[in-house]
Formats: sequence, C-alpha cells, structure tokens
Amino acid sequence: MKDVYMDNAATTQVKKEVVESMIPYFTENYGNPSSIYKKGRNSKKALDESRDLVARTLGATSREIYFTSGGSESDNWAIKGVAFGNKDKGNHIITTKIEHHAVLHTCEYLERNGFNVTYLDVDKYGMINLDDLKNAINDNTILITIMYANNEVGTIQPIKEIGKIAKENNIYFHTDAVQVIGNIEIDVDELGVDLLSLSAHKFYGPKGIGALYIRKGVKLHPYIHGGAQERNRRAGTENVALIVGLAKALELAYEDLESHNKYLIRLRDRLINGIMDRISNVKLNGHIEKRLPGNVNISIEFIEGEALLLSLDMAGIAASSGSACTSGSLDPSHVLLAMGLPHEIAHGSLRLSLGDFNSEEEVDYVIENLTKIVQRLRDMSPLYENVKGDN
Amino acid sequence: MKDVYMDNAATTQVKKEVVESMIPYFTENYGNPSSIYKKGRNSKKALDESRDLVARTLGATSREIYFTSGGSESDNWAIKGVAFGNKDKGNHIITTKIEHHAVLHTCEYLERNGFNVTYLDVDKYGMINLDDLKNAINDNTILITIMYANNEVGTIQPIKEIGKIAKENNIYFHTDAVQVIGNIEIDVDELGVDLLSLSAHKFYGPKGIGALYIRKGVKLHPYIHGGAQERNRRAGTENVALIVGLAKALELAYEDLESHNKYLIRLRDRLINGIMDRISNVKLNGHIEKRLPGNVNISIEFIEGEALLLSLDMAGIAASSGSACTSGSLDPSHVLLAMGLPHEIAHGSLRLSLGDFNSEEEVDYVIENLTKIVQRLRDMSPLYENVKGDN
Amino acid sequence: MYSEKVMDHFTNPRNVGEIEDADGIGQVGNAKCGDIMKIYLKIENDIIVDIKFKTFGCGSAIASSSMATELIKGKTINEALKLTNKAVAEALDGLPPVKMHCSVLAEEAIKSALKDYSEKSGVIIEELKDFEPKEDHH
Amino acid sequence: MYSEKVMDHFTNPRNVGEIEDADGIGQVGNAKCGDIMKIYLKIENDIIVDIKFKTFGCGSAIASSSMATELIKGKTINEALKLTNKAVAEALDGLPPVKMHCSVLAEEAIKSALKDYSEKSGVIIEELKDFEPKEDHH
Ligand SMILES: Cc1ncc(COP(=O)(O)O)c(C=O)c1O
Ligand SMILES: Cc1ncc(COP(=O)(O)O)c(C=O)c1O
Repeated sequence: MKDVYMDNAATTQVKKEVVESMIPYFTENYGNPSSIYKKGRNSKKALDESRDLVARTLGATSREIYFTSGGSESDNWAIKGVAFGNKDKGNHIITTKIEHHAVLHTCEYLERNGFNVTYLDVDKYGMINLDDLKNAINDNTILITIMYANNEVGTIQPIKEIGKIAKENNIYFHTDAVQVIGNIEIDVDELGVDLLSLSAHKFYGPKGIGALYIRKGVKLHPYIHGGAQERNRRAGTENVALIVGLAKALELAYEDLESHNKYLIRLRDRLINGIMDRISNVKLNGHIEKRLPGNVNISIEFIEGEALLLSLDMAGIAASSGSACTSGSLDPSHVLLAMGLPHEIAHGSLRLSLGDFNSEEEVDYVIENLTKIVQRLRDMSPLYENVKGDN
Repeated sequence: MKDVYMDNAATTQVKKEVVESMIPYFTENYGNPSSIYKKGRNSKKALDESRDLVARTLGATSREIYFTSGGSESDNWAIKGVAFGNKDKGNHIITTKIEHHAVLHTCEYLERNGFNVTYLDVDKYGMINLDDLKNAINDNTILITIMYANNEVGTIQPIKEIGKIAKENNIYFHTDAVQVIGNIEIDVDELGVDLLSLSAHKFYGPKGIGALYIRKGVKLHPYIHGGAQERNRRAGTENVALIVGLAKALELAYEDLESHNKYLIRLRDRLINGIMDRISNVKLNGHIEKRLPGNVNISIEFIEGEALLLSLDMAGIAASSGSACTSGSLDPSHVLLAMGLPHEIAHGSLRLSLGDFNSEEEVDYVIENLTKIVQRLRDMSPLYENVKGDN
Repeated sequence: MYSEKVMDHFTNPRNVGEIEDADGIGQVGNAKCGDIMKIYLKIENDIIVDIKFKTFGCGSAIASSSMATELIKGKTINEALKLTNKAVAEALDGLPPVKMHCSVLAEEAIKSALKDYSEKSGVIIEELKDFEPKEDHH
Repeated sequence: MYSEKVMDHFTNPRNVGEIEDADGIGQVGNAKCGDIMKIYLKIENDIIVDIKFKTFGCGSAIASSSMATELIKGKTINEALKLTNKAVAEALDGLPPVKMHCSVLAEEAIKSALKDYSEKSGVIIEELKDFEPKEDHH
C-alpha cells in the first residue's frame, strides 16, 4: 500500500545523515561530558561543537544556547524561569490565544500561582494586532511570549515588530520558534528576541531534544536543578547523541534552506489548488502569504475531522486535524476557534504538512483520494443532505 | 593504547542490542505517538510496550510509569511536584546529606521557596540512622526523599525500613534509584516507595531518558505543562526511540541480574584487594557489605584526586574522583565529608566503578598502573615526605 | 485505537441513507459538538422493517450508527427500546472511553425516531413518554 | 581542558624534589583546600642556583610549580620577585579560570621561600617585608 506521510508539522523522519551522526555517541564515544578523561573530553567536544553550530545558525553566541528535552521543556523553562525570576519586577505576562499548549498551559499554571496573563486575540488569518499588544502592556508586564509561526495554520507573526515593542518597554520577549526552525533564516539580534525555543524533531532531527536560546543577561531561574551541566542552568547528564543529531539536522536544514522552501511552496500550492479545484465548500485556514512553506490547513464543510483522518489512513495517507476526536477531548482546535471559525467548521479541519521527503506524485495521490473520501463522508452526512436540498 | 573504562557509575556504554532496538524509531517508525494513523499507532505501541516492561520490572502497573529526560528531571519532578502539590498539608521535607545534587539542589531551591528541609546525617559508612529519621518527622512532613544507593561510595540504604516508617506516618516516600536499577531486584510495593527515579544511561541505555514511578493516588503537580502526553502529566512529544532503548536496556539488565552481580562482585573484590595489598595508606570508603556490586571508592592519602585522574587517563584508564578540581568547585565531595572524612583525605579519593564490559585483565592493569602512579605522585607530595620522616 | 469491528463498520457502514416516506425520523447531537446522528425508520405491525442512518461525526459515531441499525433491523419496537448504548459498544468489541458518548448518541437517535413514529402514528410508546435526548448539548 | 604545556609539565615536571641544605624554604596552601606547594632554594651571590619543589595538588598545581621553578632558576632574587602568577599561567599557555589560583600559589610559594632566605641569611629583601601568602586559606 501507499505510504504518504504528510504530517511533518507533527514530527519528521530523521534524516539518514543525522542517524549516522548520532550512532558513534551511543557506541564508542559514550563518555560523560563532565568527565576529565579522554572519553569524557570527546563527548564534551561534540557538545561544544554542537552548541557552536546552533549558536552560529541563530546569530547567537555559544554561551546563550542551552539544550533541553524538547520544545515543551524549552517553553516551560523560558516562561516559568522568567516569571519566577522576575517576580520582584511584576507579575503580568502577555501571550496569544493561539499558542501551543506548552505555552498556554504553562501560562494557565502561572495564573494559578499569582500571575496575570493577557491572551491576545488574533484576526481571521491568525495574526495578532500590534496595537492590541501595545495596549496590553502595563507596568507589571515582565514577559511577552508569542509564537513565531503557528503549528496548525502556519501563520507567521511579525516577530521583529514585536521585538521592537518589547525592547522599547524593557520587557523580555520569548518566542516559540519550534515550527520555524529549518524553514526561515533566523537572527536573534535582528529579531530582538530574548528567548527562543526550538525542537529537533520538527526539522528531521530526533524527538526528545531541543534548545532554548537565552540572551546574555536575561534573568531566569534554572528549571532542572542538580549538576553543573549547561553552565549550572539545566542539570542532567547531557543527551550527547541527540544533541549531535540536533546540530546535524540544523546544519542540513540551513545548508539548502532556499531550495527546501521553493520545493515545499511548489508542492503546497499544487496541493491547495488541487483541493480547491476538486472539492466544494472548502476553505483555506491561515494567512495566504505569511505562512509556513509546508502548511496546508483547510476546513471541509459537513464532515468531521477524525472520520476524515481514519479514511485517509486507510488510503495510506498520514495527516492531522484540529478536531475534537483526535486528541481525546471534545473541543475543536483552540487555534481555529480563536480565528473565528464556528465549531462545526473547525471540526472538519484538515492539516496536511509537507516535508522534504514528499513528492509531486504524492500530492496528486492525496488530492485524488481526498476528493473521493470527502464525497463518501458527505454522502453519509445529514448536514450535506440539507445543503444539497438547498441547491 | 589501552582503553579501560572504569567509570560506569558516571555513565555506561550503550549495549549493541539497545542501539539496534532504537534505530528503527529514527528511520522508519518515526510517527508521533499522538497521531491517529498507522505510523503514529506504531510509535504508540512501542511506547506502551516499553512502559509495560518498565512497570513489570518494578512491580508496578503501566499507568504508574512516566518517562522523563533522565534522573535529574525525575528527581526534580518528584520532589517539587509533591512539595507544591501538597503545600496545604505541610512544608517539611526530609532527605539526607549524601543525596545526588539533583535532589540536594532541588531541596535547597524549595528552602528558598517556603519549605523546610531536614538533611539527615550519615555514619562513617554512609548509612542513615532510622531513629534520626523517626525523630525528624513532624506534623508538617509531606515527603521523605532518600536515595537507594549512593553514586559515589555505593552504600545501600535500608529502603524497606524507611518505606515502613513513611507509611506509618502517612508521608510520601521518594527514592532516587538511579544507581540501583540494573543492579538490584526491585519491587515498589515490597519497598513501600511512592515515587522512584531511574535513568537509562546507568544501565547500558542511552543518556537523556529516564522514568519516574508514581504510585497510583499520589498527589503531585505536573512538571512540564503542555500536550496531553504521559496521561497529561508530562508534556512533550515522546522520545520514542530512547524510550524503546531504555526498555531494552532494562530488559537485558534484569535478564541476567545474578550473573551480572556475581561477575561485578568478583572483579570488585579483586580490585579492592589488589589495591589494598599494593598501596599503603589507603582506605575503602562506603559500606563493606551493603554496597553496589561495581563500586570501589578509596581514599589515597597524600595525593590529590585530579592529579590521579589525569595520570590514570594517560595510562588509558577512565575513573572519577570526589575531589575539588574535577567539578570546577573547590570543595571536595559532600558525600565523603558527610561521612566524616577530613578534607585532605577526601581530596585524594578515587572511584573506580566496574561494569559488564570490564575484564579481570583490566582490573589487573588498573592495579598495576595505579600503584605506579600513586608512588610517582607521592614522591612529589610534601605531605608524604613528612610521613616518610615519621617512620 | 479502534477494534476491527469498529473499523469494519466505519469502512463499510450498513444501512446508510435515507427513507423517503419514513414513519419515524430522529436526530440527535449537534454540529458544534462534532456529531449528529439521524435515523429513519419504516415500521410495519410493530416491526422495524427498514432503517437507515446519516451521521456527521467521528469514526466511532459512524460505526455506532451502523451497528445500532443492524441490531434493531427486523426487531419489534419493544426489542428496539431495550437497545442500550452499552450493547452497541459491546457489539463493536468496545469503544475507547472518550468515545462512549457515540454509542449513547446511537441509542438516543433510535429512541428519538421511535418517539417521532409514536407521535406521527398515534401508537403510544409508554417508555418514551418523557424521553429527551441528553446528548444534544455536551 | 588543559593546554599541552600544562600536560607536559604535569607529566614531566621539572625540578621535583628537595634540597637538603636549602637556603630558603617556602610552603603555602593547605591540605584542606587540596593543594600545598613547597619550594626549596639554593642561593649564591643573589642568584638562584638551584630550586626544587614538592606539590600536593591537582594537575595545574603541579604544572604551575614546575613552570615557576623553571622560570626563575638561574635568575637573580630581584628577577624572581618580579615573577607574577599571570606570567606562570601564560608560560603554560593558559590555565582554566577555576585553576588560576594554582598559579597564585606558585608565585606565593616562591616569595615565601625568598622571605625565609631573607630571614635566615639576614639579606634584606625590601619587597617582602610585609609579605603574607594569601592562598593559605581559600
Ligand atoms: C509550536 C510548537 N511549540 C511547542 C511544541 C512542543 O515541542 P515538543 O513536542 O518537542 O515538546 C510543538 C510541537 O509539538 C510545536 O509545534
Ligand atoms: C544517584 C543519582 N541521581 C541522579 C542522577 C542524575 O541522572 P541524570 O544524569 O540522568 O540526570 C545521577 C547520575 O548522574 C545519579 O547517580
């Protein structure tokens, strides 16, 4: 059977070169980087080189890069670390309604612990309004945390402008760039961000490893206490192999960013156009231009997302949905709702996220099968029946 | 040159079978376990099976096993999670002076945040006194956290008795079992522990992956907020490959625990006896019987640990020391000091920790070289000169 | 996640469609919650001679509809009234806990259709006198 | 971690040993802190004609002792007094920040030995009149 993976925003296949780069650090160079002897120094060297590469890629210095267990830990650390570390200055945090749960639930946790959080609205494209941001700032504001690009609809926020506002008001600015790394050239100084989260498994690296960029001078509490690793700020024996893998994946991603983007945009537009041409009552979610190269998010009226995913899976197509049923909760995507989509439309949303390993042929296969599946499900749907009646 | 790795308490080489078990989860089965389609379900299945295996090995149920990024995160989570989750009941925690920094620094952090911590003394063998523990308990005590076996000197605490005392007083009991897993048969019910930390890289698994056992019903805060992973208690895309590796390593470790222990004890005693026979003014640290099978910790008078380690490294021997200079701080091991060793003796301590890949020949090689190195360093030492004068 | 039975009834749902001159029609759920089930009944001499459904919803909603219709097709009204959501779930070899509401929906859709039949035909169904589907707003 | 120079002086330390009838002996540091340095001087006509050391301490303490003795062997007392800890560290191609105190120890051990010589011989060394090693207790 066909095996078409179009859920690259959920996670990606680890590139062969990345797997190969990691293996020696399981088998031969297994020393603890804190150790003084040769095997330890070898690990330390790999760690240092990886850190240097990440720093170079982000336009940061090596001492500003801290490795974590992934995007969620980076987000938790950045937000709680700054919040608890700057309680004396204020207790107000600004974020948006469309953040990843790693940010949202962390903010909610802080609300239960004495902090106030403003959740900015977004427009129908998923964009925040910079005036809203300015108006939300008060004397107690210690942190702005706004994601660089959204994982569901791919909308890219005006990070540089946000950075400027944060700086003018002397407020720390964290951005969750998990979906962006490997897709957009990044320079932390140019963007004016103070903290930035990334996660390797979104750019063809392994799961369970990430990093947090922390600008020199930013005051924040450590999150995992213990040994002196990561300059005393993040304890735990370093995940050397996966850190090497993260660095390798990052290197590969930025080696040919341009062709990666060109390729993905071509596939993406072919997919969007194909769907729009073939299926009625379909709407593209997210921003038309300010959008991640691989992201396609559409709402398909009269059908429900999980039924769609199951059907696609049976055709060998891996995709995801913002619908209730996939997550075990009954609420549809908070992102789509924040963008003003009615519940019933949000339930029928589908995300197809393209990656380097997808082909044009796969895109066509998806269009073909999706068309059939939608027809079949609509034929079963009492909502569609009404519409047909209306015509 | 010789390559003798005798620092298995710091970290271990990943077994070949473990590396092989992980690779498919980078290359083929890279799906996100939260996803509904086949690739996701395959990952979920691997996750479930790994969790089942860990649960079985500890005598727990699968719903009581939570994967983390390692021993440090497990310790931080257990202690802060219980502390913040039970603030209404009390603010007193009991631990020991010889815990790993992941426990000690976490407790110190809690002290800065409104909690009181009692640090129990140990005797010259590194053993706590159960009466001290009983006396330390008060109405505000919400948590006892005592390590199962010490990472430096290998002393094994009376965990079952501690568990009984905790239960009688209705206090949660956490044990850092990072050094124990793979060396001692464990049954959480028999031990009466409520929370238990483990880390894969101590039993021939990969670095950066661990687990926390949380007994059903234990009230604790999540530590990383975000997605619904790990039953809503530990967010972040699961590190599937390394979790599979952890389970495989655990399986292998408990498959032939007895022969592993017999073998290590034989090597250990040969090493201890060899050193005692050949080098004067040497003292074995830790308990003679209640001791991890692979642990040798000795104090060698008149010389300093780092100089010793450097010299051993030049002979191709990887070992560690409780001395100042290895950690970048100027204090010698807090464990040795708590056991009553004078600073000057603690500075000259050496830990040789044996593992499955060590051979008798290697042990003899170490004895041979250590003898020469100690002689050479003592010849340089003004302290030794005085001693010679005394004779 | 799903049993083979669920997948079978999702992939090849039985009794999909409408009945033009249905004797009873019941619809429960709402689009906001992500599932709507509509049941059409043809009843002759107290016997459900034909039944069709249309469902907007997830895999288990569709499978539950399919299974429920299968279970009462050809049965008497009394037998149909005894169909519980648990029986539907069991016939599907179980549903994940978060999906049990789908089987409730199926039970209630059938009861709604029977009530509609009762109202239209004047045939009194004592058990449904006070029936109100609960799954409308969850 | 360490430069090649440090490793060289640690592995093959120069001037290890004692001088039986030393003209000046200086010892600084203490065992509690993990390092003790002891310097023996033989001085003839204001010139350090021989120098030996014994050190209890880490790799950089031993290397610093070795390098310091090399740097002042054959030099005049005045030249020896000018030896700074920074010069020792630089001659070793640098020391890690946490190890800089080892080079301080070497500087002070030499000064202590010179002071001892001054006291024993009656030769006044103006610069050491108020000298007290700082590295005794850190
Ligand atoms: C925008 C965003 N933030 C955070 C995360 C969390 O990253 P991780 O799964 O590596 O913890 C993800 C992906 O899961 C994401 O897409
Ligand atoms: C007793 C003990 N606890 C905790 C840890 C921390 O584990 P990890 O390095 O996996 O975070 C270690 C080892 O480093 C240990 O030996």
